[in-house]
Amino acid sequence: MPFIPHTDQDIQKMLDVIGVSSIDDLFDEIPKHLRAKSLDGVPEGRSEMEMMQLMSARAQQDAGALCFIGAGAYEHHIPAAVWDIATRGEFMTAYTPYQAEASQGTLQLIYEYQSMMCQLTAMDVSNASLYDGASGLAEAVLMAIRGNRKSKSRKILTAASLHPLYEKTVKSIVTNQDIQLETVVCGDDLRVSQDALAAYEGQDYAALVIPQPNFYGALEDVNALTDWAHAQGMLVIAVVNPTALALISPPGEWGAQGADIAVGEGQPLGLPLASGGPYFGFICCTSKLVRQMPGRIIGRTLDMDGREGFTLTLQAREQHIRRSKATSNICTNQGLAVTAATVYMTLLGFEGLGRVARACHVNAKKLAELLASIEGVRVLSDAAFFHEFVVELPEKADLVLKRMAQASVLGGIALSELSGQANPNLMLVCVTETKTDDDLAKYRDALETSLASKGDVSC
Amino acid sequence: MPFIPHTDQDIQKMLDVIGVSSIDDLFDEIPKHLRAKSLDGVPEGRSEMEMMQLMSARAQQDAGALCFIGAGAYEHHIPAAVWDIATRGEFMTAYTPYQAEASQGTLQLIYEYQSMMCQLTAMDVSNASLYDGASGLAEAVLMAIRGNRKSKSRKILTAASLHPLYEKTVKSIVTNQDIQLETVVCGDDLRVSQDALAAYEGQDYAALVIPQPNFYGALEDVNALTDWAHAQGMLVIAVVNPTALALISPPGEWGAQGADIAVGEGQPLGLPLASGGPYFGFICCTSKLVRQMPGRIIGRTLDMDGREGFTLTLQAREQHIRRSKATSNICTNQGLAVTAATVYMTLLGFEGLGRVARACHVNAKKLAELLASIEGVRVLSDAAFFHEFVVELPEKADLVLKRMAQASVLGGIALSELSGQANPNLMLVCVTETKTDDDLAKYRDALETSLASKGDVSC
Amino acid sequence: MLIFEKGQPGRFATSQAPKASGKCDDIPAELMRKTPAAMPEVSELQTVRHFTNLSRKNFSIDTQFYPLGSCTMKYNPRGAHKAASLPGFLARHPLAPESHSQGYLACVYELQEILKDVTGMAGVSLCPMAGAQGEFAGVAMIRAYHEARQDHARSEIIVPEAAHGTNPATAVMCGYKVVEIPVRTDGDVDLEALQQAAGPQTAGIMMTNPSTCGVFERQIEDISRIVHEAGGLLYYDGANLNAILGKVRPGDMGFDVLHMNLHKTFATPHGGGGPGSGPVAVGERLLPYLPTPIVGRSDAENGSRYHWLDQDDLPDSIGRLSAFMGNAGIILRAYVYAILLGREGLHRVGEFSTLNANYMATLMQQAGFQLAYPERRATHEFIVTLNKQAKELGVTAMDFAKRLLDFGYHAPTTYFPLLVPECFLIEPTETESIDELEGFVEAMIAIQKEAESSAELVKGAPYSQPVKRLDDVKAARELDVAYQRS
Amino acid sequence: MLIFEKGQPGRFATSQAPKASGKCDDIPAELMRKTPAAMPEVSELQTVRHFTNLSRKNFSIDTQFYPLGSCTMKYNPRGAHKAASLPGFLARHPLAPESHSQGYLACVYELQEILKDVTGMAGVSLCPMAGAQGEFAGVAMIRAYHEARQDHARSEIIVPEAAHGTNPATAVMCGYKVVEIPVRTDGDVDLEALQQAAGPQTAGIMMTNPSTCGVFERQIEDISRIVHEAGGLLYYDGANLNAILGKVRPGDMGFDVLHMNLHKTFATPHGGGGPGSGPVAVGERLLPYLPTPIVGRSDAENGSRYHWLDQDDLPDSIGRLSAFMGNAGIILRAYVYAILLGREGLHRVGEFSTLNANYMATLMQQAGFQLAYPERRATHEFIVTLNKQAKELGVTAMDFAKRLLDFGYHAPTTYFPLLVPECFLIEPTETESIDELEGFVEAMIAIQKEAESSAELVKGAPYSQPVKRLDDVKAARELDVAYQRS
Ligand SMILES: Cc1ncc(COP(=O)(O)O)c(C=O)c1O
Ligand SMILES: Cc1ncc(COP(=O)(O)O)c(C=O)c1O
Repeated sequence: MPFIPHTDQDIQKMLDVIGVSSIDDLFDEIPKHLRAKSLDGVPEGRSEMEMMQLMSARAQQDAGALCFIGAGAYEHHIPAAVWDIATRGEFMTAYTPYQAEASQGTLQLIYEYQSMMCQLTAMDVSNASLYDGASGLAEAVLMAIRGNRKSKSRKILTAASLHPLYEKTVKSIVTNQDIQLETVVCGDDLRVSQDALAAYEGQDYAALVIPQPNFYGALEDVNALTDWAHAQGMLVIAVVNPTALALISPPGEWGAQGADIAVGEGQPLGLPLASGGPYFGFICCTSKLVRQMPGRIIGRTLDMDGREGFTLTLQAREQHIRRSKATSNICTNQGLAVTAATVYMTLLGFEGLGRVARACHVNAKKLAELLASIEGVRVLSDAAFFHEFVVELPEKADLVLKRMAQASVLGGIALSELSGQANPNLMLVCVTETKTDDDLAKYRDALETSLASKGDVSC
Repeated sequence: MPFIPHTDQDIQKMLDVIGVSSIDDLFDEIPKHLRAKSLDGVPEGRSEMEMMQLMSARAQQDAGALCFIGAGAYEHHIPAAVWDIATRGEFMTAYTPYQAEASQGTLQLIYEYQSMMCQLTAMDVSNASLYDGASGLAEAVLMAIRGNRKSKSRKILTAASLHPLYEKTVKSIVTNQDIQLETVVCGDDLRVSQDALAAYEGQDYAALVIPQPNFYGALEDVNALTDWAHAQGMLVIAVVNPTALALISPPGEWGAQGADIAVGEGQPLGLPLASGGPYFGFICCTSKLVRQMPGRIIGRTLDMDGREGFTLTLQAREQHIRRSKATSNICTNQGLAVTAATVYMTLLGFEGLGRVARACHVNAKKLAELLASIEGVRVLSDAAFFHEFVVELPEKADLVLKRMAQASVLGGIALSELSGQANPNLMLVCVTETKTDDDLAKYRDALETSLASKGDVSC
Repeated sequence: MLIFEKGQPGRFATSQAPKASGKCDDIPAELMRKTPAAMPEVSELQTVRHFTNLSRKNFSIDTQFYPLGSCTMKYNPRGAHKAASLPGFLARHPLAPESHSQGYLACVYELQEILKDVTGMAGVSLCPMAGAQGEFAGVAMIRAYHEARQDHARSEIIVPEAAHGTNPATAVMCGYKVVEIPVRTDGDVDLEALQQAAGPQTAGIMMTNPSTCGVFERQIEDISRIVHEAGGLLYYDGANLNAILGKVRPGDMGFDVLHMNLHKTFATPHGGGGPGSGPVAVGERLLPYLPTPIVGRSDAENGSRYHWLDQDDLPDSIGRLSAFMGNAGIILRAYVYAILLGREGLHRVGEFSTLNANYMATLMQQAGFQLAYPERRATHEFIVTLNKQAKELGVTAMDFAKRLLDFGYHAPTTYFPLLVPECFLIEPTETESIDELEGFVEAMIAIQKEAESSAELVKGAPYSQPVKRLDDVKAARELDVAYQRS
Repeated sequence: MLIFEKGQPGRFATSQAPKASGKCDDIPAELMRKTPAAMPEVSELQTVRHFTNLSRKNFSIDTQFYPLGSCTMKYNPRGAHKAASLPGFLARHPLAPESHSQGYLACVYELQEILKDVTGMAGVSLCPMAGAQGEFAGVAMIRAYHEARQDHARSEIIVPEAAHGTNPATAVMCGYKVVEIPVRTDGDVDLEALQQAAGPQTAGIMMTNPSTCGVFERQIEDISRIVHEAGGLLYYDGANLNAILGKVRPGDMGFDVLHMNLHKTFATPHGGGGPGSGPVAVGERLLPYLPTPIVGRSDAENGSRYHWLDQDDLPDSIGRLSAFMGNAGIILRAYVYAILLGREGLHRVGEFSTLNANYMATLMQQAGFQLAYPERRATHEFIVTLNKQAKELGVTAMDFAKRLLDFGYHAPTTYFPLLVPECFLIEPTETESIDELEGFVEAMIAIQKEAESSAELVKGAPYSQPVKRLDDVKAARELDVAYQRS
């Protein structure tokens, strides 16, 4: 019996001790007519070998393309040591560190993670993780609503340059609590329009959400936006890419006072693309807001002998203690992903992260230039961008991308598919440090060929 | 500097303490003119990312074919747990357990390994491993020469059905000590010919080497051979496949007294094909011969408090103690491979190993039948075989195999390439439990197609 | 020592970063970072050594029996991890085109089907990223259902007092008021209280069955009737599904919606706190509201093709719960687990987890420990109360828990559910052998003897861990949650 | 507890074996196994837990500073392991056709070229599976060389007394007599003794340089001259190549043949005792004798192709040393290591391993410890003698070694080389940081203090390990080398 160690003798001995004659007797409190029939929808069991044969074939089906899609998930080099360590049984098969003394490994690691995230964002406090960047933003919104003492508003202002899937996620989550999101439109430079913003002057919103870099890869003028929001009595929620923070200004240093909450997707810090997860959402805030923080927080303390140790702290915010009055319902978080990210950040250090960020930026600029040289192709990058940029094609982006995919180049995403973008010819392209000059040349060729061979593709 | 942690300050501090002004000063005892120039033959350093890109491309080049080659290295399912555990840093990055108290993990594991090998072979003693099966056989031959009290001969008799690469390896190693190998030819059933054997009756040889299954996959009549050899005053060296031992008679039970030494290739016990290594040679013997054993042996003992523990024992056989009088020069062995094999054997147990062995056998018989149904193809399997068999083709085997390889089926090896086999139309085919009925059908098709499309191939 | 306290300025694992590359002077200066972050400055070896040694300070399933009640700490097959880590799966971008996603989508689709069958429900969405998010999705669907019917008066969710904290917290996140109802001394819900609580204001009830009391709620059909008659829906918290997998299906018990904890029942590793995966399954009524995306299949002549179903296909969906599609890697692991066990193996999960729990419960009772529900069958877990020991010897459940660590066992869940004083919620799971179960009971007996003869010994435990008992009060009062470089 | 003592009859990890399959009754009964082997009978979880916990009883580079002299216990880059474990490499059969081997062969070929350059030799064979087998191959080539010239009188190999045990053992395996020559108190070989030992009976000399005394043999050119003039060849034991990598090349020092320990100098993990890889490199004279197979390259218009060179191509080869081609996986790891470091990185290996050793030696000396060769530069390792402590305090090198374990450091190599009494051979390697080096010296100072004030404490060590000092005599006398089921 796979994974069940019981021999016939074991079973007999156990039944004898319990005093029943069969395992079925143990279910005698369950009404007979409720008992399940056989599970016909489930296939027959497989050996590990058979399973691996199937899964290898499946994995192979999806493999082999060169990927220039970004849009919230980024391909970076992941040092081999990262997952070698994270998948050690002691990290991977432990659970939430409820018994602190027997979980100092996980606890110290999370404390170190929190410290690193505070450093990277220049904020005071980090929690131990949320599910992902998008749901993390929803938690940040709820925090802001609870935490803004100056405002009673249940409204939040967001930039239209926020990732559309983040916006959707936040809406699914917070509208149940009658919270509304309103959107400030973008200008031609694909950034928040100062004019549009002016229209909200003097209105009551709990917070302004500022993405940096924004969904289009462009860098918002975060200092001005932050100061503006603070002047209006809004809190500032920064949505940031952690890799970029080694290069660009961290939320804690935006404007005169810094952002109040910083959230984002942790995936770029050592997590594989892996079809979208597990990733993790990070969330940091000012000390003022710590009691509004959702999820676990680890604190440093002393043991009975005065030795340093780590433990869950401020648990009175959490559901297992406060139940209906908790700051969030989150329980299981993304622990192992955080473990990997902590090893990743440690290996790279600030210098290494900076090199990664700079290499991404330089590579992205290179490709943008290459593409701009193709006739009919326009790079819409008036503002500075980080490692993603928008390209206007002479025909529908989704068709072009399909043709490129057939040549094993995943060239980006068609903006019209993800966001409400009306122009179907726009696509969003991402380049990271993983791409060589050959790869960039291959992209250019694939695009050129694709544009040349107009006509639909079936698939 | 990759893997070198020194910062400029570190270096300066260290030089100051040592009292030199540069690192180069530390090499001042080396004659100046001997100093190396720059290493032009070595490429420039790469980052881990660049290295992985290169290596992935290289690995990909060799991947994807369905493999029916055996001949001493066998594809088996390797449970995921095996290498997950073996590659834990504590196993992988430790060395020979010279400090027993700080190496109880490795030591107990080897003791358990030794116990398992003794069980599997039905012998008394096992060492901690030799390099591989072939070099292991050379050590067994040296043991037999030293250990046979009844014979002063420096000659060894081997079956012609011994793996030709084993024979070559043994020769390269033992002829330096003026030891000679003589070969008993095989009959038409690809097994040791009883007639040929009779010719050696009454002659003085230190030992008879018996492979089981033999190179052609066939099962030798090991009981008769063992009794014959013992009657001649020869020791018996069994060369066995460990997987097969879950099904067929173990060396310790051959004939009336059992073999004296059992050696073999440990690869089938959880080690990947991996271009030929690291594998490991196992060697077991009767208690009588223990002091002739080469390599490390772990013993169980007690500590100062009477607690059970494990330590290197009988070290007076080894080079680091006995130097020129050691039983062998072996020092570093194949520790990690043994670690993996120990986990593998533990997972499968005797029942699981037996299932693997039976599945191999049943699959091999299936393919043999399928192939026999092709016109012009003859399966030369008069005697029972384990999971390998010899096929006679209507044309040269190497050409047929090349054509099959182009269809991504590695159909076996041409016997003429490996052994002195005169008949160029023979090939050796192996089937293990990893092959599905689809795979077998694919083999048959590839062979049929290959035979149909006569004509040479370039490559 | 913290990783920040090791190392030297300027040190890092140079192999891991690109060589210093081109300029970034096109970015306006005021947007650039000015102060470097004080990150660790160590070598690759120091990193590996630090975190390897940290890991060695953990208890885990791979190293110890870990009978944490309500958490299903069972063996996590290494094969599942290996399969989910195949390069083809790891490299797939979440927004990759369907042409480059058929392998992954096939797995997702098939897991959806398996979970439908296992739960007896009509539809499944794998989006939620943990149990609590599954609860959120489930209750949000209940809300969407009532709203779609213009049934706006329903403002309450009923929750038995034994419920996990996520249940009331979730109800609030969905904008509901929580009404707690008591549990009787036999572990079943107080039906009268339920009857009184249920009414036109009731949106639904959230239940775990078997409950966190470790017993099967025998009145489930009555409960279903009462709540449904009041116009509410039944939410099944599937955290305890392991107990009944293949034996009873939530759909057959009358539940309208449920979540599963794949990281529990489907054996994916808990990772020191996560990630998990909390798929939701629904009956016909709630089908339109499932969170997106979901995977659909279209069968054509040249084989099946899989595709995403998104908001466009499910316009009434409660929407997205994450940027992409939940914890994909955990979904793959659960799929692998399901196909390894197969229909015959899934049946046995419920059976043997129940056998193990009942065996342990019997042994504990025979050894003189007080079961919270002695007249009931244990399910996959059971509760022991150490109230007597606390009162008479001054040795609490906490003390027993800490002392167990010295015996090499992780402590069971302590002080939950809240209604049983000084309790241990013990869940052995089906993957533990009789040897481990007996070893644990022997340790408990030994600690009981210690408690009787030298209570201080037990109260001072643990002694064998990297630290002794920690000062939680200090941790909360003098908050130190991030290292400050001095 | 042994794995054999866990479990129950009939238990095994069922997922890992095929389902019980067809009959095998075509095999004659007398060849079938009759008595089952008493193998472990445990579940997959029990297996994982048992061996995970066993591993935790080990010291290792990944967990501790491990300054084992002559063993080069440096960081083993995880990336090398990952690259060598790519499925395409793991699945390749050693006898796969060249059409399906170009990726692997390219790596082998390039490593051959790199090693040639690094050693200054004319040819390389990667066949030998460890240092000792490399020595065997090297001396066998020396023998083949003399025999090919009909120079049959050469029957002796000269070995300095400081040599590693494998050197004399190897000479004997190649059919030679061993002649040991003394080492002077300054660590260099006694030239006069060498002059006397060398003659027409001399086949060659085996040397390590830097020697196992941790110093560079300054008279290497004289030695080369003497031995060559006598008609012998010079064998270089490359175990210490780490010390001079990129700084001096054995070929330039006059050596005719050498082996390298890839598991040391090229940073592949030591695996608890192995596997290793011991390639041999030779000068022009010995080229024809290299062990096979080797990889060759032919350059054509459509790119290079790689192919095996076997006995047919090298008819005078000493032949094969293994069934296939040595420890292929270790070769891949070494190749990866070499291309990660590159020409600029390989240079630094010798430099920084030397810097670290000299720094430690200086600190130790300043702390009052006695260096064996105080007037010499340390190379990548150095020797401390604790003879004074043994004589005056009764605390031996063994006691210091065991006590170091309690301080979290693996002991250096003890009692080797044999000519220095009570010695520690300390090799920090270049991958350790200054922090670790200083920590080790501090521990030694602390132990010295303990030895002075409470010798018994040190003599009773270790106290922190899974066992205390073990009874080696009992182990050898009452030999228990395999578990017997009772
Ligand atoms: C009964 C019960 N319900 C809900 C949950 C919440 O699940 P998760 O931790 O995956 O969010 C848990 C798990 O801790 C639980 O035990
Ligand atoms: C100086 C010296 N020579 C030779 C060897 C033998 O190498 P191996 O252990 O790889 O056989 C060693 C290693 O232990 C050594 O230190």
